[in-house]
Amino acid sequence: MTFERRDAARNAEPATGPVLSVRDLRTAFRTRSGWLPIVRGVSFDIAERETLAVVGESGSGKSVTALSIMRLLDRASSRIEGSVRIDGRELVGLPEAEMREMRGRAMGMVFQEAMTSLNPLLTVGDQIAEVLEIHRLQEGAAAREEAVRLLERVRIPGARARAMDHPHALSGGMRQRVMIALALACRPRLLIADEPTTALDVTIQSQILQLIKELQREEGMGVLFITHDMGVVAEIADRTVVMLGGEVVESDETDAIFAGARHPYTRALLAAVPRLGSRGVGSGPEHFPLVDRASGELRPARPQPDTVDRQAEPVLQVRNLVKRFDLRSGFFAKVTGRVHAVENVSFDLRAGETLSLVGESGCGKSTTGRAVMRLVEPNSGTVRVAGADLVGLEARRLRDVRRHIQMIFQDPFASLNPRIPVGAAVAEPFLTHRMGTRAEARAKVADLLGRVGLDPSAASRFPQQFSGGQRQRICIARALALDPKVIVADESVSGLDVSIKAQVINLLMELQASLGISYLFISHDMAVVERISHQIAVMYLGEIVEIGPAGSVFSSPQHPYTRRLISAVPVPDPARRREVRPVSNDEIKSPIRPADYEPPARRYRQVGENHLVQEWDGDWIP
Amino acid sequence: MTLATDHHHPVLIPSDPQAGLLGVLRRILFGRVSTTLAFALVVLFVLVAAFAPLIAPYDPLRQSIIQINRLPSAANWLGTDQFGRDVFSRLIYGARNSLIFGLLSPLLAAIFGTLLGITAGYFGGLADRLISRVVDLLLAFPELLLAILIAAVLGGGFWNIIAVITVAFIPGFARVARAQTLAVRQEPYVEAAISMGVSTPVILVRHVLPNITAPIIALMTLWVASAIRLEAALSFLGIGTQPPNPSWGNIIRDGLNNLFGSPWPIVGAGLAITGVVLAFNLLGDAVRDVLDPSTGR
Amino acid sequence: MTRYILTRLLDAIPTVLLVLALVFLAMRILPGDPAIAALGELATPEQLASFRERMGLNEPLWMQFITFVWGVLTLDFGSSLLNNRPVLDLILYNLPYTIELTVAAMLLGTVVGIPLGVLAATHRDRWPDSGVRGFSLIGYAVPDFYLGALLLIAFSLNLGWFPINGGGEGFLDRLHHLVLPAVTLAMVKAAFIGRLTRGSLLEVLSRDYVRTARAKGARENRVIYRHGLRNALLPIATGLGLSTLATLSGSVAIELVFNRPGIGKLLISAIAERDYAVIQGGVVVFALFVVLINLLMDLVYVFIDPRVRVS
Amino acid sequence: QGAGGTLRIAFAARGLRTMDPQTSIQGVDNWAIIHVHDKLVDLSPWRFPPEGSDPVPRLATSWERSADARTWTIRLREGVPFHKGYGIMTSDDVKFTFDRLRDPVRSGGVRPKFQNIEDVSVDGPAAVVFRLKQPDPLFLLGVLSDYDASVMSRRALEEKGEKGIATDPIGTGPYSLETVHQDPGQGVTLLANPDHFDGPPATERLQCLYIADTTARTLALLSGDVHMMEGVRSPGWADSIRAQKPDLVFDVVSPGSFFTIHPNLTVKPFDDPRLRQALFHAIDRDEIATAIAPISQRTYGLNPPSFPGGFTAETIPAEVAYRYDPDRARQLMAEAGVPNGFAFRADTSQREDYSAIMLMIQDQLKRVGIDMQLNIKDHTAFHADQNTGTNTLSQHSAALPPVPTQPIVNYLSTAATVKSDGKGGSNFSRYGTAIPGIDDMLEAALAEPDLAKRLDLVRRIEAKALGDAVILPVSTNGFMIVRSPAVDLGYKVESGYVNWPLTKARIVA
Ligand SMILES: Nc1ncnc2c1ncn2[C@@H]1O[C@H](COP(=O)(O)OP(=O)(O)OP(=O)(O)O)[C@@H](O)[C@H]1O
Ligand SMILES: Nc1ncnc2c1ncn2[C@@H]1O[C@H](COP(=O)(O)OP(=O)(O)OP(=O)(O)O)[C@@H](O)[C@H]1O
Ligand SMILES: [Mg+2]
Ligand SMILES: [Mg+2]
Ligand code: NI
Repeated sequence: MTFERRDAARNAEPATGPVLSVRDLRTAFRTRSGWLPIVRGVSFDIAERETLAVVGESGSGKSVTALSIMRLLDRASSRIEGSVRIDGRELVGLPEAEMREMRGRAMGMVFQEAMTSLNPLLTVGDQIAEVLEIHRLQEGAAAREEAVRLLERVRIPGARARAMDHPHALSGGMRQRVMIALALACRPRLLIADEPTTALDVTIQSQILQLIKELQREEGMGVLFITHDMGVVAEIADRTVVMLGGEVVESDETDAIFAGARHPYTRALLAAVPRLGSRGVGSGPEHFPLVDRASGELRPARPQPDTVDRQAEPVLQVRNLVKRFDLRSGFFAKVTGRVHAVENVSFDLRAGETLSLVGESGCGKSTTGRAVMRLVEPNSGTVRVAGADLVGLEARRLRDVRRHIQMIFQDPFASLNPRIPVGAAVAEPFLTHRMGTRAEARAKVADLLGRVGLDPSAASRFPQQFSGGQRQRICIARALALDPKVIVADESVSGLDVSIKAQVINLLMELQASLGISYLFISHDMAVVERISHQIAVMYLGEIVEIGPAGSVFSSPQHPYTRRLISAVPVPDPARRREVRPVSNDEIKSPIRPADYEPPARRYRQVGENHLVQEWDGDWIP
Repeated sequence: MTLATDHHHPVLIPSDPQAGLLGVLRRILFGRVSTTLAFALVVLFVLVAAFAPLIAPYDPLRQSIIQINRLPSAANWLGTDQFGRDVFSRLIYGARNSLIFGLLSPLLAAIFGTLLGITAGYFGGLADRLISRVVDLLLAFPELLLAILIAAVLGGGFWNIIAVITVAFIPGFARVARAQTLAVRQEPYVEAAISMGVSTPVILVRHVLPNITAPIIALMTLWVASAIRLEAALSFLGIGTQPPNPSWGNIIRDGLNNLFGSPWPIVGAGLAITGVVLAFNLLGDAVRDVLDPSTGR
Repeated sequence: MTRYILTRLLDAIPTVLLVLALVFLAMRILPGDPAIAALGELATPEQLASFRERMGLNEPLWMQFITFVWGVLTLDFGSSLLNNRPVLDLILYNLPYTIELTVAAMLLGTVVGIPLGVLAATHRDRWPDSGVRGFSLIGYAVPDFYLGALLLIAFSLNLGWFPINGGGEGFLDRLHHLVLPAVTLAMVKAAFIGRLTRGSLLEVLSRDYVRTARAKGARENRVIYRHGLRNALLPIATGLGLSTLATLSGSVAIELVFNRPGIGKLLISAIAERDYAVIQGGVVVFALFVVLINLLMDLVYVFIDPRVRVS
Repeated sequence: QGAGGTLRIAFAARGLRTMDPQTSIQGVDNWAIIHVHDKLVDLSPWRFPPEGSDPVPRLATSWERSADARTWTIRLREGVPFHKGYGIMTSDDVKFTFDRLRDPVRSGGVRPKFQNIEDVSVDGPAAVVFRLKQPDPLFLLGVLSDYDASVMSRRALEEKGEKGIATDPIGTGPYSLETVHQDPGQGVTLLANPDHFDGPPATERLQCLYIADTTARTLALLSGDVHMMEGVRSPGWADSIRAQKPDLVFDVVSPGSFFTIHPNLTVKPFDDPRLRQALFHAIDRDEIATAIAPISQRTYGLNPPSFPGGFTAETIPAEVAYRYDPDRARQLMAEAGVPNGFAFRADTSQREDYSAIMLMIQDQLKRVGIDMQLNIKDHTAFHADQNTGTNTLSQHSAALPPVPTQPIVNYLSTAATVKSDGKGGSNFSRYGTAIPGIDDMLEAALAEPDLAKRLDLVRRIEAKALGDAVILPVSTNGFMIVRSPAVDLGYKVESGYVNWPLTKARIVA
């Protein structure tokens, strides 16, 4: 019934022309020093049933383009010029009242931050019903009923009950579905999705992408999809627009772009995409190929020599590591539950080896890393570094042993004290452990900075004067200052733009080759893990469900969870776009258990050389 | 995958690193015309207070029984009070008391509060529970009420009231310092320092303290105005600065009692308090906007 | 929900006890002798001794404390050391005046302040905003006792519109007496609440979900009230709680200026006269107020914020 | 016949303390007390009777004294009813009243005044006989005419109890108590007693309000909210308020309270008599009296000039007159080895009369290089501390009856020396302990029945104490009531106690 109703606002012309036509869109912001152009002449069309991907690095103007189309920018401080037509109707210069009619009705938008884009005080049902009421399609109870239907459409289980929930009661994936339901409520001609999956886990991302594809097929709308992930592009887009610095640098059929991108930036993007399965059993880590930004030449990846010392004792030996966080509540702060963040984790790391921990958000990767460093106190287990068990070591000895194991964090902005010059920061560990005089420290700093590819003159500058990639290099230099045997790298490159990320990963591998360092590499980025790892450990709810050589885990994953994880990773194969794969709507489970919970005893099965798989129970449908 | 989004750290990050501290100062002071004016007013008051003996035409305590309750004249710009003391001179010296108050109490409170807050935030455990409990309790009391109660115990008088207001302000600083310490403690650079084996005192001094000072300073500037107002209120209630020493609060109190003798003390002191509190508020806002954008606008 | 309320109530008990202990101890180390205060300078040593005996001032400290806490529990605060009136009577008489002043000032301040804040936030950086900001800055800076005195001189003394002394008897008379003091406090409140509303609303209006509301095609009014102000109410409610307590303490000076009965005036007089029993009673009342209003704020929070309800 | 209406009068206090005349410690409460009760004799409205003449009979109708002035027989007015049906006043009530006054457990700070009474006996229902320990020629005026000698009802006291009487007193006076208001500021309302022997008062109701805050009280008068108010004893106040409303009437009694200062003879700097004298010469008492005019008047000796035996400007011996003489002060300091002055700390009270006078003294001392660092305390705290002898320069302000020996007993006798446990008296300078005092001379004066001789002894005592520079009488601070011209008091107030009857007062316009 209502779904079939169409109206003039979005159907002025027969559906022959493009749904959205953007011509020479120019957006500028008012700043203290005058108008600052952000979007500089962008043009593209989207036809009915077509998906257009807009890709580009952070700050390239993707979101501003989308907001300009919706005219959601603050009117006092922005200026939009050019032409934006929906079904032929010009939006630039349209009176605000008419523009309001268009928003939500002719075009819906899904934002990146599903967490914050819903009003926390209203139930999700009400928020969806509100769009219908605003556009006077449905009122009152009928609108609420329609909202439930829409929630069902976006595959929310138990939609009727969920409609009465407030956003905070929903998981990130669910919220993003609600946003989509909201955007589609009035059956718009155009859906704008601004990085709708960036904040989500791969498995959830995959679910959302499939959902958008399905809905688009059912509704026949045009989709403007903003992303910076070429895997996602391959998965979803018919055509692709690449933006750089507010301009379109490349625009073509997605297939064509993947077949032969012309712009160097596009190539760099493509080079950073995982090619799961391409890595054979027994093959070692490989450098990222680098793209020269000027010439667009793809410099072939350097091979990584075999660095692993298979003879010696492991440099890091973790056995039965357990970390649980107590949840307290009530007047006497009684323990009412526990987060089983790390449960019975064991692994070995040999000299010159990289072991990657992968898994979904909250599965305990970081906690494992921090427990290994004893930044959190493990409940039980042993962590042997350089022959000493870190667990239970008294403070003075601990400080000595920590020399052998260092950490690099995700956020290079936060990892450096903004008030300390980088030279001093790098020298701090060296001086703390009295490894030499100040002069020696200076020499060491110069050496280290050189190693990570920075000019030694950088030492006197402050962290804020460096780019993100440079800062991460500084952090690496600092970690190296103590000549550690092991470096724990927790999402160390996740915060970096693609091309920079490739450089830093390559640097890590070079350092491994030259210094024989071992990495405990924590990441959810499959492309990176695929490149850098010797071994992979897959974590799920605090436990390692599968561990083995990278090649063999990627090529023949055994545990159902590992399979699900790998299949959810978007790969750069535009051919996959057309297939709509069945995806389960499962949410990520929570590691919170009642206070008296005892984890079941787990058994591991050997499936290949050093490749172990946890035996799974009936919950998992293989 | 997440790309670097704008991470928000409540720490002093000069927009133009080259400019450093000076740049920050410039941004605070010349960000808005009103702030610049407020700053000028504050400077004026500080100068007046500092050079009170040079500026004031008379000794503020000097009485002249034959000249009581005079109207403003060329000799006494704001007339005289019931003891024949020069109102203008008293206002000038009152600025001294009010400003010493306004600056000293928040400063002392900031020092003690920060110590408490860092202890609670960094070490956690029993100390944290104890400190947080007391701080929460004290925070529940409005400063004025707390000050009245403490003043009842200590008795009035200038230094006692400084102690009173300091105590009344400590919880606020302790809370902010604790929250900031908790946040900074989670910062990777602190964890990095720990994992590098840097000792706790060094971490506190080198990594924690400098990174929590900005919100503390911001809070401090905002509370200068409150301290001046509180002192005035306490003096008005008779438990603040004791006569014959002039403070704007007790000038108003005495002035009200002698309202029909001469209205000039209350007019002058009222305007002075309002002006200086206004100026410090404006300045405090500007400092906070620049140093600590995280705590609201 | 009920559990939550119960927990909060339980939580308030140690707070109250701590406050009582502090109050009690504070009173014991006050300088000045209550016996002399009560009997006068010419009282003989025997009289003083018998007075101390009668009032239990000679008991050991812990004994006095237990008596005190027991008294509070049974609402028996003892009698004024000076005129023998039961402290509870004094409190019950004065309390309504303080409450009516606080409530009137808060109502007036809120009714004026919130619209001002909304006006400012929705006209950011334009003249209504500047006007409201100017008003709140000045309102923030003028001491309330000063403002009160000016209003009193202008409207009561010179124009004769309002009474000068006391709290009034009977509804209309009380209302008449209430106007000026309430307006005085409300001006300061309105400044605070206006500023708070402006800030919170601006903050909320910059949130993503407000952008979502606009993306739905909602009118500006709907955006501001349904999505903006409703969410801004959370910080505003906290602010109002704090502000109520501040008004309560502000009423101390105002009660003196307007010579109104009230807990504040009772307390200040008692402090000046070292009337232990009354000081204790007054402080306990203020402390209970503090606990009560904080509790109330928590409950309001639960009421308006679904996120708190579950945890 | 009473014309109705309510006469409202506002006092500087925070609230009523008690209506029991014998335990009253707050002076302004006595305003209500004297209207509810009658005394045996009273002043003629409103001045102390000239030396040697008698006060006006009230509940007494006539009296006789023995030659040695130790036995006083007083005949009572008959058929005078107590309020609210408490029966007719008899000699039994009078005896009961004075017995209670001398009972150390029950009566308050007024007891010392009645210590001289040996016993009281009834002589039939209409006469009482007072027997005194020492002769007292001024017994009627000095002991019987003040508020504390108000006659109370034995029955009422026995029925209501000590506490009950404090807020529901029963007397025979021109007004009876109607309401003690809940709001302490509203004070008490009294209702005219139609059966009073003197005829009913001119105004139906009398309300005594308590408004401690000076501003509020002043505004109350200016706005017409109250008809009369207690004046403020600070400089310039009277002039400024007169400027506001020129037709206001100022009723002032002198002498009011005697303000004295007492250097502590046992500690530096005042253990040196030259420095005490320097101090005295540096204080300009005329200036102080002028500043607080019209309330304040100069005193020269312990007894004010208007009192029997009081020194006047003319009669004060020149060597103990301590004329304001900064040069002499400097010279004395030079002799004592401190030519550039000295410094000391002194506590004073927040109360206006204390703080105003001490602030002026502080300023005067500064002119000769004496730095008096004042520590202004809450009034109660000030007394509590001073009574333990901690003050270097103690101050005292008290209203005393025209009994010339009284200030000497209070301030100069060794028996009254201040003690560190707070249980001593008001001899703050420790005269008699630190240096030989006047105890023998006082003994002689108290035993002297002849008034003229007694006065002569008193003057000699004062001259000696002044010569030793142990006490400086500064001024008397009269009690002032400011009255709206709309109130006709019915007589003119001149001198006497710090309260006076308003029975003839009426609101005229
Ligand atoms: N309201 C605004 N005022 C001024 N500058 C703005 C405003 N909004 C965005 N910008 C600037 O415009 C540029 C483009 O921002 P935009 O959000 O479109 O980038 P993006 O391509 O979406 O990046 P990301 O991938 O990080 O989301 C950025 O440099 C940003 O700082
Ligand atoms: N200090 C803590 N107190 C309580 N719970 C915690 C604490 N730190 C982590 N957790 C919980 O432990 C679980 C594992 O967290 P962890 O940070 O190790 O996950 P992760 O795998 O690193 O996730 P992500 O990919 O999001 O970084 C989560 O449920 C988290 O909420
Ligand atoms: Mg974006
Ligand atoms: Mg993590
Ligand atoms: Ni006194």
